[in-house]
Amino acid sequence: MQRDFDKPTMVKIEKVIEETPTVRTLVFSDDVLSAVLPGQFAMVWIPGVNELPMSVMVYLEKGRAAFTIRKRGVASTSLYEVKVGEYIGVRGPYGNSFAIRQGNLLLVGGGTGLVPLMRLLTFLKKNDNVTVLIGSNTKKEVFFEKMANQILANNKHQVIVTTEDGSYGTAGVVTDVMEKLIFEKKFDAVYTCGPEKMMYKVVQLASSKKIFVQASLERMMKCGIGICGSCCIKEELVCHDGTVFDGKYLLSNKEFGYTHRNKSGIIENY
Amino acid sequence: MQRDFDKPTMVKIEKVIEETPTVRTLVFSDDVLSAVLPGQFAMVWIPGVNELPMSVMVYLEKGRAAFTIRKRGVASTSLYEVKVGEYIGVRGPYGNSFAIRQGNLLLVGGGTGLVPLMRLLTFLKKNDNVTVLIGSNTKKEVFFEKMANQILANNKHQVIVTTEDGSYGTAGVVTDVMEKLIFEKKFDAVYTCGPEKMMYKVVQLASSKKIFVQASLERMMKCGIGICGSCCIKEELVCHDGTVFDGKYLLSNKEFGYTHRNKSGIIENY
Amino acid sequence: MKPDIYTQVGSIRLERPTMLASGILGISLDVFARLYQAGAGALVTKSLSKEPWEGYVNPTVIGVEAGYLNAVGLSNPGAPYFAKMISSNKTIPIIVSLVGSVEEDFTFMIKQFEDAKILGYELNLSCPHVEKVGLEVGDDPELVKKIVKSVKSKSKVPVIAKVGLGSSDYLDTVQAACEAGIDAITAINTLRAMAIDVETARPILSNKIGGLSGPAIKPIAVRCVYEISSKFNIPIIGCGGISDWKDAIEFIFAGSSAVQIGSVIGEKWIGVFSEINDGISKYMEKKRFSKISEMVGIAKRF
Amino acid sequence: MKPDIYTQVGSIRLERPTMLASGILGISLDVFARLYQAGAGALVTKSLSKEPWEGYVNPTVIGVEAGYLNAVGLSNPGAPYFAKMISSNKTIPIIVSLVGSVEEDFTFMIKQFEDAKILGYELNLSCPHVEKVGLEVGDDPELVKKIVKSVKSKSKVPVIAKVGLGSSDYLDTVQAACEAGIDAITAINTLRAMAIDVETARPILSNKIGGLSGPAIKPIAVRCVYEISSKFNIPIIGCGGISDWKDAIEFIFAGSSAVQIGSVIGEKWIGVFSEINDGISKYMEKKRFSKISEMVGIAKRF
Ligand SMILES: Cc1cc2nc3c(=O)[nH]c(=O)nc-3n(C[C@H](O)[C@H](O)[C@H](O)COP(=O)(O)OP(=O)(O)OC[C@H]3O[C@@H](n4cnc5c(N)ncnc54)[C@H](O)[C@@H]3O)c2cc1C
Ligand SMILES: Cc1cc2nc3c(=O)[nH]c(=O)nc-3n(C[C@H](O)[C@H](O)[C@H](O)COP(=O)(O)OP(=O)(O)OC[C@H]3O[C@@H](n4cnc5c(N)ncnc54)[C@H](O)[C@@H]3O)c2cc1C
Ligand SMILES: Cc1cc2nc3c(=O)[nH]c(=O)nc-3n(C[C@H](O)[C@H](O)[C@H](O)COP(=O)(O)O)c2cc1C
Ligand SMILES: Cc1cc2nc3c(=O)[nH]c(=O)nc-3n(C[C@H](O)[C@H](O)[C@H](O)COP(=O)(O)O)c2cc1C
Ligand code: FES
Ligand code: FES
Repeated sequence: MQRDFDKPTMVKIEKVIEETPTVRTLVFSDDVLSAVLPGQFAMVWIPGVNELPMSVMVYLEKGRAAFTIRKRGVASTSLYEVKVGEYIGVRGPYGNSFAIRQGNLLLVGGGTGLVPLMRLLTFLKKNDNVTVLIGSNTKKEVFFEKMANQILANNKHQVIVTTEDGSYGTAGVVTDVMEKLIFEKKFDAVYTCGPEKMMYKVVQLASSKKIFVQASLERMMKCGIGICGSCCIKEELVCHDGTVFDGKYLLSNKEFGYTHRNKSGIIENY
Repeated sequence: MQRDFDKPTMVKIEKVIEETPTVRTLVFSDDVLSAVLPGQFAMVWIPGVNELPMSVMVYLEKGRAAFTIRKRGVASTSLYEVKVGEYIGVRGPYGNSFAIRQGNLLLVGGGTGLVPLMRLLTFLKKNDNVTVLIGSNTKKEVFFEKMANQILANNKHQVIVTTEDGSYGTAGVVTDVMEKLIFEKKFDAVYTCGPEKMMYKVVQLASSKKIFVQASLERMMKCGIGICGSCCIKEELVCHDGTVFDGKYLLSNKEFGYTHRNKSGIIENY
Repeated sequence: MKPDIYTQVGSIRLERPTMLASGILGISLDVFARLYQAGAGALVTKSLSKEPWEGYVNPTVIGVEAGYLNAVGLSNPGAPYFAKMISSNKTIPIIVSLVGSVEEDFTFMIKQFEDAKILGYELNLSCPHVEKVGLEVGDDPELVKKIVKSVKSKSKVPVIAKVGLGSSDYLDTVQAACEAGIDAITAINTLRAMAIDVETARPILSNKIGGLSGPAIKPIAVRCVYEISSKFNIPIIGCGGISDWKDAIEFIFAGSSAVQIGSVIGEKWIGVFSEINDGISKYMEKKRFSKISEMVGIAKRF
Repeated sequence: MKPDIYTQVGSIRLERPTMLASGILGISLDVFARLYQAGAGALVTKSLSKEPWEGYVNPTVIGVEAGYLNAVGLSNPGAPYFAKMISSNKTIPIIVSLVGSVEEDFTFMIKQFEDAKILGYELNLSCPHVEKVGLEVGDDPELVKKIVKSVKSKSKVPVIAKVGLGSSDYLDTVQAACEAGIDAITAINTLRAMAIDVETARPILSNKIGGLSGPAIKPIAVRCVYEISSKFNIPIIGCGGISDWKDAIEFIFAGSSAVQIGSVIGEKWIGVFSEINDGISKYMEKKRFSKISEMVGIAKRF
């Protein structure tokens, strides 16, 4: 059956993984989404509820893909609560992807921002030396540490977890650890995804050391296709020109780190 | 540029060949129509006038095709009068094609019915022994004799012209010559196109000798696509199931040789 | 057990939910027999008029993106000729499509079919490209009411009204037909449209304006079926751009009890009837529906 | 000499005939600047209302065959906010699209733009999926007349009315707008349509019914432009399914002085503006047209 790219294709949830008390991963079979590039996202329809943009999570089995959802408002909570055997609709993938560099690589992720980074890990070369920084509030909310180690099993690598309350790993915020790291060691590229304030800091830090850095952004998405305009950040459309942007560009974009548009298109502060 | 199959593609007439005082060949460039199968036709739009089904004529140059038109009513006369540099629209090709057999082959054509037969000649194998029977009223109206000889230059072959008034070639009707020929020699296949009464006779003759025979039919064509129904002959749609039918089938079809439908769908006698 | 895909359009029972749409291959009893064999549940004839019509000069049908544009001009051999042609019919479920301007046209035509074995009539109130008939009738609810009343009083078989989008609210046409006692509604006909050749600046169809059919109009047709079925309690036959079993199911969910198949035949040929029937049957099995009627209109509950 | 592709829509002069259609990427001045750079001759804003609107819950836009279905619900930041946002504009040819239910809505909004540098207004009389505005206004010619008269009396810049196919005759809307002194007509908006998911039987758009855009509607839009230009002496902006320069020429031949580009951006991205402009320019050169105006409506002479 031919797939209509921009129309939801229904997929059945085959497995639900509890990552933390507020985060779950839903696994399903889909050839198209199992093969997306790191940074690409899908529009996910929760029938009768809403449709949300979601980074496509890796699932390490051919033909399968996943979404990792943190429950927040009504829509994400409904998606979080989807059971095995139930259907959701997916369309896409949309957006561009991280530019894959080689050498000493640093990935800095917070919360579900780790999702595109996990996929990025599967694209790295054997010789890359990879450092993954995982930021979390508290021990209970740490996830993907094991997965990162698993994907990187054959690489020289390091997975560092930070918790703000110090209940696990290094105490503090992820950007403090990053600051130290880039002072100690030369990195060839930094990739980040997570809360925009965090990404802003990551981009600033990396740029101050002249390290190539890319961030994957979130904005209000309605179409995902590049026609409705709701996802704009200055002159860029995040769903089409992004979600991944070079740090160099982002620092020139006065909205990055500060403001985003709400559903009606009004600019609000972060 | 992608071509919309069922929408007229405009082609410029590059050359006009006078075949007889009432028959002209219009040559144009078109990759699609230059490569059709023998028996296939196009719908030809004469802007502002009409659109007519026309067998696609060979033109022995890569990328070029032609139509050979006898002027009859308003529409065909307008097409006949198209000048070099003018545009006509073509859509298609439509329909099936002759089944190509090998051995001793007999082609029987009358008038512009020779068009699909000329293309058929270009599909024959080197070892085929080919006899072409060309029927005409009178010397002035004979055409394609030279072309047939030219295409068959490397084959064992024979081009026989008959004229009803005896002004050229063998005097008489083409089916009389055929009757003699199939009595004298064993043929492996007979192909025919021309006036339906003639084809009916050809099919009968060939069938009486149990020779494989196919005829290419004409019916009122509006869409060419297989949706309007105007080209039906009993349960068959000539634009889709034909134009080429096996003689065996045709003899079981009570309309063949006797009746056809007019523009409103009323059955009329030939 | 394989689900049975029979369906009931009001009092008309069809073995299979896929009907042939009017004007598609529909002028010969032999072709009808072949299409019935191929899986069509009923055959709607080309729209017939009192007298034979030649229709428009070619081009009458051309392809456009995701569909066809046609202005055949309702060419047809006329009701009397056609009635004679199908007089030998015994087994084929034929629905006769009629087109006319005034009550008398229809009265005359129905008389022709008095002894014919037919399933019903479909009144074409929606041809978008012939003057004084079709949409020009459909756009006038009072005239629709008159015609439907008159036809209903004369016909021994069920009468369906085929509606389309004209220059008035098609729901008023549906309402008029319902008030006059119509048995079912077919929705929709083609939509007024045109194509102009860029090389010559000429409208391509000889009639200039024609009707758009095919996948392009499907979402519009689904919407109409949904609207009619939301507002009226009348059996509906969905039509417009149906290309596969999923499309057919979509129309059924929107509120159709049966569907008509037209343009897709140009792309997939007549095997499409059994392809769609089989698809519906497999879907019903998977989803544990035992009858088509269980699926009709269920999109409305959301 | 390369032909100049400027065009004149009534008193509005555009350097290039390709405009951005309303609602397409149209909420930010920065994006407008980028699209202007990319070749758009004018930028029509997202339709603005008096107050900010969130629009409908997602799904609000989905793909269908040869097009999109959308029910964004006219989400917009509101006229006052938007007017402030574009107050710094000096060079970008912006046309402000407005949507409302009564005269006062428009009066209020026009007041906001009194000091803004804009080319004109486009009144959205044709949004098919929001109650009480759009088509519900367009379907009421008397109301259209009132609104247009009032807007015309207050506006210092030209006013365009955007029409679509609703439940009344759109030509009556055009006539009402013309009588009230409108400067130009944009035709057409999206067409009411819907899609139902086969797996869940649910309408996919949260609003259930939305508007169909893209190549699917092109032949219908061309027909409307042709009809309007045949009946009225009013400049027309063609819109609906334009994907390449040939489509643009087709609309110009039908009677448009300029065209609006929408859905195709989802497929070809914003390079499509210069692609179409270049195509038109090359075509004019080949056919020896020296001005767009020489081509406007020439299909009507056949
Ligand atoms: C490209 C992209 C990838 C994403 N990937 C993930 C992921 O992998 N896992 C995950 O849990 N979340 C992801 N999100 C966030 C997710 O789409 C939702 O924003 C989030 O789940 C909150 O939704 P809600 O409606 O439940 O929250 P609410 O509490 O209702 O809304 C909170 C905020 O969420 C944001 N939001 C709501 N709807 C949208 C929308 N349609 N588009 C963008 N932002 C919206 C708005 O900022 C809103 O103010 C991603 C977002 C984007 C843009
Ligand atoms: C498959 C096919 C291939 C053909 N190939 C050729 C060819 O190579 N050269 C050639 O000169 N002619 C060909 N014809 C015949 C041609 O299409 C016209 O029928 C013929 O030129 C007379 O057209 P007219 O309208 O000028 O004649 P008119 O005098 O107006 O009509 C005479 C008769 O032509 C037939 N006719 C008219 N229009 C059509 C139509 N749309 N479809 C079918 N028949 C029609 C009808 O029987 C009509 O009664 C072919 C026809 C078919 C069906
Ligand atoms: C070539 C052609 C001829 C048609 N003739 C008729 C007709 O005579 N009467 C009628 O009611 N509808 C006629 N229609 C409309 C179809 O019955 C159908 O309503 C329309 O094509 C939409 O369905 P589709 O998209 O499946 O083709 C015709 C359509 C086509 C394409
Ligand atoms: C996502 C989307 C949003 C739209 N929003 C508006 C709008 O706010 N106002 C309006 O007049 N038209 C709106 N339209 C209609 C377009 O301006 C245009 O008329 C229609 O899409 C047909 O053109 P197209 O086929 O080139 O897209 C919208 C269309 C789409 C696809
Ligand atoms: S989400 Fe619509 S343009 Fe990006
Ligand atoms: S010409 Fe229309 S079906 Fe054959």
